[in-house]
Amino acid sequence: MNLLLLAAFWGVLMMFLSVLGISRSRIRLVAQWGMGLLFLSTAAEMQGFVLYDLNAPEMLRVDRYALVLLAILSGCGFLYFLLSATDMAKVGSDYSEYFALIFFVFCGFVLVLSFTSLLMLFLGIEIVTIPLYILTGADKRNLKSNEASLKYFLLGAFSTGLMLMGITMVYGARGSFSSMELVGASGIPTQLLLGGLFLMLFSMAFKVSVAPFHFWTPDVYDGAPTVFTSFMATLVKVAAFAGFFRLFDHAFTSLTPAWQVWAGVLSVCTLMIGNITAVFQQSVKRLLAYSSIAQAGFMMLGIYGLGGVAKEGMVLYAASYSLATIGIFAVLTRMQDYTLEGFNGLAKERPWVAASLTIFLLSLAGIPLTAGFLAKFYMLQAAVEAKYGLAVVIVSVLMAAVSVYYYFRILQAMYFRERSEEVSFPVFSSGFVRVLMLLAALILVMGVQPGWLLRYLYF
Amino acid sequence: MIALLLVLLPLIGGGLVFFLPRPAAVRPLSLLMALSTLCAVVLGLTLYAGIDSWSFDAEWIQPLGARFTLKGDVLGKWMSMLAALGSVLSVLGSWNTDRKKPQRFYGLLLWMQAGMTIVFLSADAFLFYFGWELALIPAYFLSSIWGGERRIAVTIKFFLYTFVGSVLMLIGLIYLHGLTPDGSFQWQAFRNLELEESKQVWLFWLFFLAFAIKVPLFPFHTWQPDTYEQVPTPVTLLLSGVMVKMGVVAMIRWLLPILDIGVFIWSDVLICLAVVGILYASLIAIRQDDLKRLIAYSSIAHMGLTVAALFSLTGFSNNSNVVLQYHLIGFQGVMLQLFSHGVNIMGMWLLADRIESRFGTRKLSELGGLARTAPTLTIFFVVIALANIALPLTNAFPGEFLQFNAIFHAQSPYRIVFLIGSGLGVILSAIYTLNMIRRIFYGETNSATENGLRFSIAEALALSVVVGLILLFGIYPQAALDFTNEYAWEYVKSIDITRFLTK
Amino acid sequence: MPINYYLFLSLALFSIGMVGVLTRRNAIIIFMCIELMLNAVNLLLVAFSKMHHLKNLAINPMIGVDGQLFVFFIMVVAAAEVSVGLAIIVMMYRNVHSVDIQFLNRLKH
Amino acid sequence: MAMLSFPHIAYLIPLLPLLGFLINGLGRNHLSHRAIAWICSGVMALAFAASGWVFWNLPAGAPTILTAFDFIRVGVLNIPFAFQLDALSALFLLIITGIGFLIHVYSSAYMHEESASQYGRYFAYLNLFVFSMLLLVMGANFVILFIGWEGVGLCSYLLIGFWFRNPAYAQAANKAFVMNRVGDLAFLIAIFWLIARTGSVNFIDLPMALGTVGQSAKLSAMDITGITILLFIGATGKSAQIPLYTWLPDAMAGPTPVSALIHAATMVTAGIYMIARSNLLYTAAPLVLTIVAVIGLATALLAATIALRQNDIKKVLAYSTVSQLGFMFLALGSGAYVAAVFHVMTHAFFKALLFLGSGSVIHALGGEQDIRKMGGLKKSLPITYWTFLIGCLAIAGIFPFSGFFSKDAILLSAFLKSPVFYAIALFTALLTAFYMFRLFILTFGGSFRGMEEQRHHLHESPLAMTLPLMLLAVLSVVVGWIGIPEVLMHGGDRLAEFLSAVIPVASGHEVSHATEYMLMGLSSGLVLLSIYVAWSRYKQYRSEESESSLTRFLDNKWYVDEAYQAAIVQPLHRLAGWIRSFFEPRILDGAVQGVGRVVRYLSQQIRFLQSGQTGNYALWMVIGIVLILSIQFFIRK
Repeated sequence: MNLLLLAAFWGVLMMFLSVLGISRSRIRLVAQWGMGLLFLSTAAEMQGFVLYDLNAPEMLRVDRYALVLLAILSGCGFLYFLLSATDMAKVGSDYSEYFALIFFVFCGFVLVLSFTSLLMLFLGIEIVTIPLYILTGADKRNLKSNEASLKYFLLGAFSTGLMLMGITMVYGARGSFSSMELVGASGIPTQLLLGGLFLMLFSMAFKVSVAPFHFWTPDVYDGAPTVFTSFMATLVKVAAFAGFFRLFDHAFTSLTPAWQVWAGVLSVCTLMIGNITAVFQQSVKRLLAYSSIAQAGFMMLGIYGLGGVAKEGMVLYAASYSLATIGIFAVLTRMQDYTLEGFNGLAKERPWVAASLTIFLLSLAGIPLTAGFLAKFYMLQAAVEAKYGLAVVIVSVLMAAVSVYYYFRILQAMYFRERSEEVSFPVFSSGFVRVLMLLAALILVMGVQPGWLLRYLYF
Repeated sequence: MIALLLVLLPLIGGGLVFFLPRPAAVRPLSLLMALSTLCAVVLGLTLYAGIDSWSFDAEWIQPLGARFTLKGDVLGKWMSMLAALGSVLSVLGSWNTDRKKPQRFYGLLLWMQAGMTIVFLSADAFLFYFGWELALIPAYFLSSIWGGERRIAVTIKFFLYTFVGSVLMLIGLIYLHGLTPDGSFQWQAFRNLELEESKQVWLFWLFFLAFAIKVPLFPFHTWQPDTYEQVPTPVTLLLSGVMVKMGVVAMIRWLLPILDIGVFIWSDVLICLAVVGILYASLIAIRQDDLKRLIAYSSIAHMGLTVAALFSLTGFSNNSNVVLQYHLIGFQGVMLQLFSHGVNIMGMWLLADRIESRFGTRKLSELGGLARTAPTLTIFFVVIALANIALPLTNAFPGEFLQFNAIFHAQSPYRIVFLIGSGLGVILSAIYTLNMIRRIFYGETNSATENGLRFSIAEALALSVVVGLILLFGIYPQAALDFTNEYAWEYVKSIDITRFLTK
Repeated sequence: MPINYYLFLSLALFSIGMVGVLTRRNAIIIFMCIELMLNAVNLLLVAFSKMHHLKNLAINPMIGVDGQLFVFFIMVVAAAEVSVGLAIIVMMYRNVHSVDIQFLNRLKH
Repeated sequence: MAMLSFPHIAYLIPLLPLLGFLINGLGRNHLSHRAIAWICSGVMALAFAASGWVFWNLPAGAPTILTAFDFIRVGVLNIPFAFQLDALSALFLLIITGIGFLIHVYSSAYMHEESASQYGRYFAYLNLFVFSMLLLVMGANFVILFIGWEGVGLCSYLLIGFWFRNPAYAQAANKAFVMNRVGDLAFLIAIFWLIARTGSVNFIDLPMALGTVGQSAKLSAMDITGITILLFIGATGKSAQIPLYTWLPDAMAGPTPVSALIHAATMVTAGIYMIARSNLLYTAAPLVLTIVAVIGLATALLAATIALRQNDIKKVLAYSTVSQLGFMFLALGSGAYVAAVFHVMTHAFFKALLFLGSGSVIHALGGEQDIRKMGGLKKSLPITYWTFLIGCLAIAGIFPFSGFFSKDAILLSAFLKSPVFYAIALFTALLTAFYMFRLFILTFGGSFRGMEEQRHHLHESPLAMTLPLMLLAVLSVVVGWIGIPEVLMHGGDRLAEFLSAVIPVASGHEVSHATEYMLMGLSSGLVLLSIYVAWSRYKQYRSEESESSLTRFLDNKWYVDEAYQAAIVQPLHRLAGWIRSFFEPRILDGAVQGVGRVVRYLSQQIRFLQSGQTGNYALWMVIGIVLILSIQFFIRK
């Protein structure tokens, strides 16, 4: 709950800062401090230090799962600010508003992660998405940015409609919005309930860009300003998934047989479309967009498998995927040329950046020693026991092999090719590089000792 | 303690070398590291031979139940010795060749060794998989940064091919892990599963593909010649000398004892594959003009024989001591050949590298007459090449001799066919080896070869070590056999599937 | 009056909205269709809340109120969306002098 | 005292040549010609002395087994690195070291033109060969025998290709090794079979395996037949019998002394030795014996016919060797192992003599080997002339030269086996006499047909070469007298009784003395006749003889090489080429690459789903929804 209060407060604060018209560097500092504070407060809450205990268990309940994920999100958000806050200035003039919106999004995260009522879920999702529409279109002069935001908005609103219809049907069948009372609901579910369930499944699938509801993703990620793409592709997606998982883990356990297979089917479709389409991409930004779809496919395995292992996997995946993707996007933002050729010969001139990028890519590809491997490992383990699990798992590892192919194209560009004359690499400040290496180190540590993170799930 | 040392020395040493400021000190330091690992092995074999000094166990990833367990059984000791030897040889062999960024090169090389050592020693499936990949990643970078002109396409093929195999194995591991009562990855836990036939039949393939690709076995070998052709030779040396053995070791430790029924059901198919592979690879080698590719194919053929022998060991002994005795004979052959082939092929690569770097070509058709201009090279080459085709009094002879016995005793209706088929390999190997010798060393010299080559001390040292081992295990193989005998006996008893009948 | 009538009506409205989204090219109209979907939801919610309220009147008179509450939230959120959405559309119009979504194809493949 | 040091001296026999090999191999760049020659011949002389000592002090009765160390001991399988000394091996030791010594001496002069390092290399190989040959005959079990077997094969490969700059020679060397490998494979399989059944490869365990000593036999009749056939195939490789004989004539590419030592006296007789060693097995497999006899006879005849038309002096000798080896196998096949060994012995001497003689001729003519360009050498090379004549008489089997006795023994055994065999064998013997004297007359008789400057350089060879010639000449006369048949002299057949410990005297059905006399007379008479024919035909030889289809057929050696090329080598080569250039890259690797290509193609196509049209996106979503819901609610249930 600490995070909710602080985030709301800081969002308002940032808005006022813009009015006061103080220098950008100050604004940035405030934002970064704020985000750091969010992280610390969440960490403190884990140790039992609560600023204000909102006693509404039928609306929100902040359990360990929510706390750990919030800590991860705010931590990643902090690193994200450290790396990319300066780049936001390039997007447009409303510097501090961007921060404000991001803080508001964090408020949404809290709701999404700790809801016990479908109402809160709905509100949370909306609080997360509406600022994103704005951020996507933040680059006003840029047609691509406009187009992206409009597409995102239309489709987003559409899926909101679906979700509401789903919630309503569930409500009609159950007579309550609580996502807890549905636990262990026995007996044959009425068609109404099932229909509502499926509509919610679809709309959540849309939010986390699972095929065939993923079509907005590449365009939006591609069109939005890269800094914000990085935010959407990582934290937002992770949070949405966490909510997705929370909903289906709590709410519909008794209906599992009805939807589980579909979750499997969706994840297989997502893996195939995401990975296979990514192979052909030339622009790294768009490639990452597709790769994020592919990763969503893998996270979907967690929802397909459910259970404790899946929960841990979700946490691990949230951390590893966010860290790696934030790092890559942070570098990508500063590159002149977003195509693969733009990365040619990076290793020679910026060895440390290239080295950390390598670790990020390896992690995304799921190579051992990196957190990405363990995350995928957990997901596979969760899925393999489920119905038809083996087939799904085999497809997914084959697709993982495909993903290795396109991730390694970036590696090859960086290490094995010569820089083309016209492109010149940006100068990375030593601080930036250090943070980047910190991310890489975190990924490696989690890859060897995930226990240090996971043990916070249990007390 | 020793086991941990064997993993840590190259790991840390690799790190040191990797971040070494001055290139000048790189080779001595990495040689020192490799040598110290070798010394550690030797110590482990002599003074601290006890199992407690060879086993290490620590909590690792509790949520998964994965532990950091190293257990140096005789197989592990034997192969980690090969790994240490391999890195020593590859450092020595590349002593005089200059590379850009030598720190990175040798650092990665040592890490590769660390990975392979983990594979050889780990008694925990998860750790095993870790090492399996840890050995692969440095190999990939080594190959793609320092390799030949077609390196990028070739190495990605190599990486993807092996990666697909290993992820399939990963699924198998996860599945078994799910079946274990205490949710552990320990070898013993897997071993105790005693799965029913219906499961083993398909589980087998998940593991087998990974190993078969690594070995590589006949239809899955196409990555190998390209890779060996493109990869810098010190790496090839480790790849073919040691890494390839990972596949066989994995079969020995993770396939036969755990999925023994599955193995037995498919053994005919597998031996058949292996034998076809022997003939197939040998035939290609006969028509091969590229020295490196030729060696690569010969290696495929020889590993094929080893695998065929290995899979001939499965079956029902009905507790008859005699059958087990013959399985013992065959398995001893496999153990011996694992080491011998490693040594021989490493020697071959050392020489191939020297020839290429000196005369600027790998094409047999562009060489010739070296016997007159480079007698020392000739002697080394002929000795090692003949050892490679298992001439008596060289180290490969006892190994292959015993392996043929194993095939002869395979519990398969086609064992005579298998025996003759693999035997024809002996003839074909003679053909291609002699052709190779004839075309490189005999005949008239040409502009390239008329001024011969001489070896630096380091190279001469490396080669003498190889030849020394060839003669040692050729004339007195009993030394090796005694070392492995007890383990082998326990092993053949453990993979006997008669116990399933009695259940 | 049985609940099914409401159900069918609002589902019909919802579907009409959906079809509109699929068929129309004008961003504004599409957005209105979405609004139509939302309102269909509102209608259904109110109907359901009434139903549950009547059903459990004896046990707990408060049951079903939350449905009505939800409607207000939906309206608020919809309003928020409208404000943002219209802003985006206007921005679009400034740049390309059209709100036809078929011209939105710079981003593809 | 003597017995005490017996093992040490026995060990010395193989170790001495090994020592020589090491010294020359390592020091070949530093030693002078003289030093090299002395060292090698010295170690050979010592080895000969040692073997002589062993021969005389050979403990009677059971063979002496000297176990050096365990070579391979796994479970039931125990293969000691052990030597077996009995009559048979002792006899071979004498032959090998003796002839080996002479040929070393001969070579020291013959190879003198070579540079010091080549000279050293040559002698190193030669010593290594002797070492392996000694391993072969001293080995106490099949594996050690096989080690020597492969070793001599290797040395023969190295020595045939000694002048490696000539590609043809190198090719011949390869051919020899590969054809031997074919035989070796059969040999190996035989060993595996033996191991599989008896778990032992020691010679002394053979009786037990056969169950002759009390307990039941471990080997079934089937086993014995299989093993013996495989062993025999191995022998055909090493001893140049049909179908694996074609390497031997090509092997003449090596230096002449090598041909004398390896391809006439010692290595090629290894097959006979091996079969004689395992005579117990063969006696138990009558069918196989017949096969051996038939093959031997066929080879003898075939080679003899080819030899009729050869013009290269060494080729003639080579084919005659093949033919003589055929005789030996005939003897083995007829169960007369002693006769075979006897002929091995005599043949070793007179064939070595002939080869060395031809070497001296070639030496004198500066490398000329074509007998059509020789003739009239009697005056200029008297010693060579006389010794060569003795050799020819010996091989033709004229009383009292050694060849007479051994060949007579073989003919007799053939006669006992079947008159038909006898007839063919006799005919072959006549052919032998004919072509040998054709060779002799063309070389020494008539007038010189070579070039002028050759005529001027004609000279008798140095003492180092002629001395061995003379010694061998003497030996090839007298050595036959240790096996005088019963009829001519009571107890004259000392060889048989000497070998009786190893080779039990076959209590075959005896023939009456009258028949035996008759056979001897017949053969001798006909041989003399054929010599006369040869003499009368070739004494005034001018130029090419008449061509006919038959002669052309013989000139081309029955087209056997061509047949092998067409039937085996070419198809294999083509198959390999097809695999290498089509199957591997297209099919196997093609499949692998194909997967990649498919993925890339799919990716290219699937991309277009991303049309950029918001409407389409919504449509896809709705399609997904409708699909899933309808399946869920109407199909699944």
